[in-house]
Amino acid sequence: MKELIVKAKELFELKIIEVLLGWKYDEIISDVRPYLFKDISEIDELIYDRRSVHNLTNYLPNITKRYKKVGIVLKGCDGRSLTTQIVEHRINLNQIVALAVGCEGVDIDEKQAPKCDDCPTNISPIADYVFGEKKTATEPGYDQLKKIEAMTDPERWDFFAVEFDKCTRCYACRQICPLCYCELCIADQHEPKWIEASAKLSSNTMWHLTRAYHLAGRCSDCGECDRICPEDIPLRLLNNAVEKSVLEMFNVRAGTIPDELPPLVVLAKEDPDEILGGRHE
Amino acid sequence: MRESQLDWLPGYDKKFAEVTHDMVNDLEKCLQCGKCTSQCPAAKISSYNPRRIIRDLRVGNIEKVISSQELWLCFFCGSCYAVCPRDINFPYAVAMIRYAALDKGYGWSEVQKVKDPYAQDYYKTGLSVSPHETNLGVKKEVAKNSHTDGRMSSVREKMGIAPEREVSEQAISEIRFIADATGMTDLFKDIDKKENKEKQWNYGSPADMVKIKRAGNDKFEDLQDKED
Amino acid sequence: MKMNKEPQILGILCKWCSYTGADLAGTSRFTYPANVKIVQVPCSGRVDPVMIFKAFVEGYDGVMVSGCHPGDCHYGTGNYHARRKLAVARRLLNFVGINYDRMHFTWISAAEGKKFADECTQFTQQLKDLADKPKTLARKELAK
Amino acid sequence: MARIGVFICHCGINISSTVDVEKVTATVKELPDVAFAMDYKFMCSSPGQNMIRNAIREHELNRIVVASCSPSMHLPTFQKALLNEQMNPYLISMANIREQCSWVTKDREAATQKALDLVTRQIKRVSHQDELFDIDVELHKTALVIGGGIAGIQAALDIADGDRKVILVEKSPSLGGKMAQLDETFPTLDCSQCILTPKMVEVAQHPNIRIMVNSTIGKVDGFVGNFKVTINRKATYVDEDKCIGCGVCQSKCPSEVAPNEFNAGLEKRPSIYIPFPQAVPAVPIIDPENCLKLTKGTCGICEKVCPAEAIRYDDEPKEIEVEVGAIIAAIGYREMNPSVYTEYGGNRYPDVITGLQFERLVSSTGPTGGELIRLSDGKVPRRIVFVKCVGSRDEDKGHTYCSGICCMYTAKHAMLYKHHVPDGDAYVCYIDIRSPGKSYDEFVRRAIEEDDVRYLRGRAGRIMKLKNGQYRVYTEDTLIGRPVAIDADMVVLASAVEPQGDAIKLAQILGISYDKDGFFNEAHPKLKPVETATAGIFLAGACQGPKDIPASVQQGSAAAAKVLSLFARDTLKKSARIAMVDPSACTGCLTCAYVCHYSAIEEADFGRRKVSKVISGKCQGCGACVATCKGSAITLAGFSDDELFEEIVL
Amino acid sequence: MPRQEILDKIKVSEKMFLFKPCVGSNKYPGIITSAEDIFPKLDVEIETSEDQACCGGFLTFTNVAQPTSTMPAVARNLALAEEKGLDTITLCNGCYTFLTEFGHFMNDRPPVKGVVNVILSMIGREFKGSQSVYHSIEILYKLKDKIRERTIRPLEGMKFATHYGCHYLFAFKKTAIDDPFMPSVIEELVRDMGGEIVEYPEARSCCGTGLTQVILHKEEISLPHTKTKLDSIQSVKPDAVIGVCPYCIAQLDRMQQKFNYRKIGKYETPVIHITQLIGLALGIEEKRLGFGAHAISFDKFMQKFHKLEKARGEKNG
Repeated sequence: MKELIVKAKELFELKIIEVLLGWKYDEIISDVRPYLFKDISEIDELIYDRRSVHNLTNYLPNITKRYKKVGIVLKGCDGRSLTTQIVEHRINLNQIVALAVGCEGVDIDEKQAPKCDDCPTNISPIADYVFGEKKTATEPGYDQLKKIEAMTDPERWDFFAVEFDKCTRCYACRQICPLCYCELCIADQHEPKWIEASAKLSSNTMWHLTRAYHLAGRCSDCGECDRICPEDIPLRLLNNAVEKSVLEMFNVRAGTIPDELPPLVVLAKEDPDEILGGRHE
Repeated sequence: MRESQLDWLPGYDKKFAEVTHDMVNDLEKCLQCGKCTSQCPAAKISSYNPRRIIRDLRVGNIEKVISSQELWLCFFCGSCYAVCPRDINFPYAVAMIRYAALDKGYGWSEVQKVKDPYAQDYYKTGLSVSPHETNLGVKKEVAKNSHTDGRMSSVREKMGIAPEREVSEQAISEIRFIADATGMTDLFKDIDKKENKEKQWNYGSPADMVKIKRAGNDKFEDLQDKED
Repeated sequence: MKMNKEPQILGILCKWCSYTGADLAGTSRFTYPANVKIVQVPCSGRVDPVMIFKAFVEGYDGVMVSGCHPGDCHYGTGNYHARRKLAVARRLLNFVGINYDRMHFTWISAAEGKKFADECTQFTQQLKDLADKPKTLARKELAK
Repeated sequence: MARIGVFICHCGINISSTVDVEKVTATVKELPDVAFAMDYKFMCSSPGQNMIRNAIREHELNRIVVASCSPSMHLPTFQKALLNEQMNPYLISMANIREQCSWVTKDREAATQKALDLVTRQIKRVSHQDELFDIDVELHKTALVIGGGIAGIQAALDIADGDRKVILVEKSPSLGGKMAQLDETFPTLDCSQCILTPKMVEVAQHPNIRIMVNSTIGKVDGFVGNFKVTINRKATYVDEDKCIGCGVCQSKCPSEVAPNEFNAGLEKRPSIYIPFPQAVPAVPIIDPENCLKLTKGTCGICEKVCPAEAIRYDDEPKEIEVEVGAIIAAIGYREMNPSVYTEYGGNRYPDVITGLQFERLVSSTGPTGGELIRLSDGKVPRRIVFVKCVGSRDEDKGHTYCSGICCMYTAKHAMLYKHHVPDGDAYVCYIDIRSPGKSYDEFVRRAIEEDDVRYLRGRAGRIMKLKNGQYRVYTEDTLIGRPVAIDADMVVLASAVEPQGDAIKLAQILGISYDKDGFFNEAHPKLKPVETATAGIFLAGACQGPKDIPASVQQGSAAAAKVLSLFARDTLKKSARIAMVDPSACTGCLTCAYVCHYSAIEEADFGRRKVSKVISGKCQGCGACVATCKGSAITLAGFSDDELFEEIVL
Repeated sequence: MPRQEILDKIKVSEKMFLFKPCVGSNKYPGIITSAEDIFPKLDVEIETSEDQACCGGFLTFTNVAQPTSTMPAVARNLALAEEKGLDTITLCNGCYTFLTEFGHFMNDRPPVKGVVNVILSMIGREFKGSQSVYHSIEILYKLKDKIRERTIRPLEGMKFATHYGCHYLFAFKKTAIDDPFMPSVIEELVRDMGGEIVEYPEARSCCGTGLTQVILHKEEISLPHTKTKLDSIQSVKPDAVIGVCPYCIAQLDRMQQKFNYRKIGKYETPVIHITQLIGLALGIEEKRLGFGAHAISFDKFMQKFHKLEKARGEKNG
């Protein structure tokens, strides 16, 4: 990532960016972590490699409030969530200088993250500078997903009942997600109480269904929720299930095309009625 | 012939589905506008009348239709279908109704007429037109010098091709198998034996047929298909 | 296995077409099972899938949503938006084990009273056939 | 704290026959917040309403639940009762235990259970209902009438006489529409022009009417009372202010190539032309496709000969913005082109013409000056056949509907023919004679009895061109059941009435619905024949369905009346059931704006944040935005999450 | 007017299966031979099969056999072309009608198809319904440019009347390439070959065969019809009538002879199949045209043709 650092320095020198959002190695946790580079002197510590798993765009809204020009190192999936955030007026594109890296996949505890097998674009759709090669997009495999889909309804429900039951409602998934940004989350509402606060199966189910549905056509499958979940609930399964149906029905992969509206707010008169009646086993 | 409402089937409106073997089920769409009849070649010169046949089916007067002489006058030219504003495929219906008529014992005489020229040949040679078919009703000599006296072989030889078009043994055996398996053969056998109810001129009288024929050309009268 | 009690159905109907259609079913005295509870919304576009999730969590056996036929929406385009939302929701629900047959999304115009009655009857039957399939979430929870 | 009064109606025996009303009443009495409950035979009757009013007073009720018929039936009735007690009319909720319970359930047990359930839901719901106040909207008291045919003219005149301003937009160069092309009108046979032209002049001179010919509708924004309309006026290359309508230009124009639209294409017209002598306004227009000056840059004669120097070759299309309070669509119909009917020659036989062409052929202002002759050889047709239902009642090649007017105008044509050629034969091939209307059938009978027109019941199947120049029409006399062939000199096809080519485009611009054929949909086939589902937009004439002149005029006046009653008020009451945004909960993602059909959501500032804001005047209350907002920042008054939640949870 | 959208669907492959009509083989062999010759000249290789029999649908509409019996027979014929993986060209309206109608019927109704295939399997064949069936006129019209270029014996000075026959255009009003009432494909082809078209009133009426009426009710309805038609043709004096259906040709041709013999008027208009005419124009061996088989002789016709040809030759030196 030599040229990345060179370019970053250049941007600082030319005052094109005030800060750069990237990764650096942290002795204390002895791992790579997100870091906001405020000064050209720090740049040499900038790291991008298979350990840079975090989705940095989650921090952008706040940073863009404080700084006018923000540089950010983007992987493909991060870039996708950025495009959605821009469409939803979370971030002003003019404030962003996107340094897109040709992602070769990232590791979660020494193994390639499962999300990388379903990756549609290893380069961010929004990119001012590109480092590395663009890989040709592959059709998502959704291996685990297909396993679940193969089950019968009762089996599927039993599977998820167990998983949902584990949830402690710590909302880590919500905090880590760059697209979960409601001022007042529906789960925290009192009137009406769609989702009860207590961690019991029914309310947990409400929470996870709602969460997955709210990400429909928006989730960039950065897999952070899945990674962060302390109870190891397979949240990506839900996200992918929705992602897959959106892909099949509306032929949309969230965030891959800049300025494209999220599919659920698109006016689509020509949709076939089958999507309401057809079966997709 | 006066119709008494008693002849009409109860719950008539869908009964025609039976006689059309449920294959032509849109007769109820008929507007009775008469566009079919207006330019029907058969209707032009006979008492055949598609519209009235549909009407009778619609009111459940089915016996009248299948016992009628006219049922056997259709040309299958499809022009009624071509002009029909309701897109009713009437020729198809007629074909089906004819089967219904045969089931009831009407019209075997008609089938007997076509059996020999077509069915037999098909069964024997796999072709439904015989190479020896002559232009009936034309004197031998006349036919001779125009090769319409059934000596097709000579023509074919002149053209430098095989004297007769042969369908392979294999094929013929296959055809016979199908015929046997599906009961075609048996039907061929007893077509002649079929009891044969007398058909009626239900939409006009033989008399006005003759009238029409005269209008066409009275010479048709003595135009019999026999060589003399 | 027969279901001992009638399945509970939540019917969410748009005010202009389907609710009026349901009224017509009444005025023309088409009977249908009594277990359909109707909620009126101004437009099928108002239906938030969260309502449907809630309904299942609450223990309904089936949810039925109906609006004006595509093109006839009183508000122009509401039912097109509804169609996309519901399509995603039903596939998600099916994915976590709530069978497609527990959801019935349809278009019923103000003139289709018969259709409404028929669909209710047929949907109820459909749910009875599903009886051996897992009950809705709440029941599952009680079972634990 | 809510004090709810529950009123349960027997509806005679309609409800009580299957629902145990007393039981329901007894049960709901026990429910929390229920301060009072009663049942009565006819809640909607005035004693019933008085009971509600008394109860409100005696028990200080602040929420009302009425369990009776469908709210669409009697909600307004009960709301009045509340109003009479100075209570906000939105504090009531109705349980529909008739249409959706007692009438559809046989089993008394189940029905009672269901009724109880329905009432309970409404009781839970009603305590979440808040006072709502209808919104007042200003309105522009100017009407826009689209289409200058007889329906549009009538509507415009009636509104203008009611002292309201009218903008009358017409696509073609002159008012008049189809009626101007007709010769005589059924059933009175009075000359069409003679009764139409005075009306056209009246429109032209009316101080309240602004005529905009050669113009179409480009864009319509806004809502009832406040429409913003963009009118596209195409370039006419003639300055209407200067033109004196002398017509020299058209007499001198050398290029006569384009078919004369007014004469139904029977002859050619110059490239600069006044469509017809009585045209209003009597200003010519240049047809840019064929004008030599505009195509090749040559000629330019009209400019030289024009005494008023009114020719403007550099004329440009204009866009005019107007603000109106109501819109009347009256764009009329067009005659179907019978070219698909190849069995009738598919337009390839010169003497097989359409009804409208026949009108021009017999009209004194027509190409032959009213002399009825064959266009092929100028001979007078000795025998003529009129073929009805060409394109009507024909799902195969034409339209499924009946065009309505053909039966009458064909009878009229046959009469006119007999008046021109008293010793000729006129045949009419028909399927049914449809002549409902004052002295219509008498008219048809007159054609048959007095003028001896021969009616054959049967649709013509084919027209064959004979070598002697005649046309053999094959048909069937279905009444005797024999096919018939008629050798005729001329055949007139009663071509179907079909929607204008641009009807659907206009419907989409106006945001009104249209049927499968392209005719505009009325709001209710019987009770709202001139309204559309969109408030403030009305229909008149054949654009809503095939119509004859009297019906079009009636509908024109009806629409005008609707507009005038709308304009009688100074402000419009708008239902309070609209969406509103809670800015503190709004993240400003503006996805709600994407789904809003009425673009009623705009961006607004809230502290340092940008949030969305509902324009209350525009919002129609569909709630699409509410369902889209993930943070539940938008509430739809009357259908808020709380209210629906209470109805959903068991 | 030909319908573009339907023309586009028709695809001419370099190899196609020629379906021999019975009437063609046994009454007018010239139709088949000329077809066999012209298609190669137009870069369409032709394959035929000894195993191909009568299309079979015919028996159905004469009610001699139940559809249940003829359905497999039709399927068998279709299977022949399928085994070769070829699309079929038919020379006869009848074959075209029955093959397409029954083909569609079976494709639309899998159960029927299933039963049929059970029977076919016993003779080791299978009907998939994968290949399409075209009428020769459709293919020829698609090849009309080539026909124009490769015409070596133009038909200049020859006058023709056309007869499309019912079973092609009427029965397929939605799917045929041309309008049922005002067709022009043959006309265009003939004009391309330099010929002249004469129009006659009865052009679109039936030849009178009426499928079986010529046998069932010959003198009541069949012959009067043929006579009206022939009279109408006679009145415009064409050199020949062009047909696309051997069955119509048989009727129009042989009935003239019969009328002449029976002294019902005097008719001498030869009737020619479009393939024979194109064969003539493309200059295939005259004997292969098989005019000998026609009841109304082509001698006059050919004399005139040769004379005009000679004249042209001299003019061009």
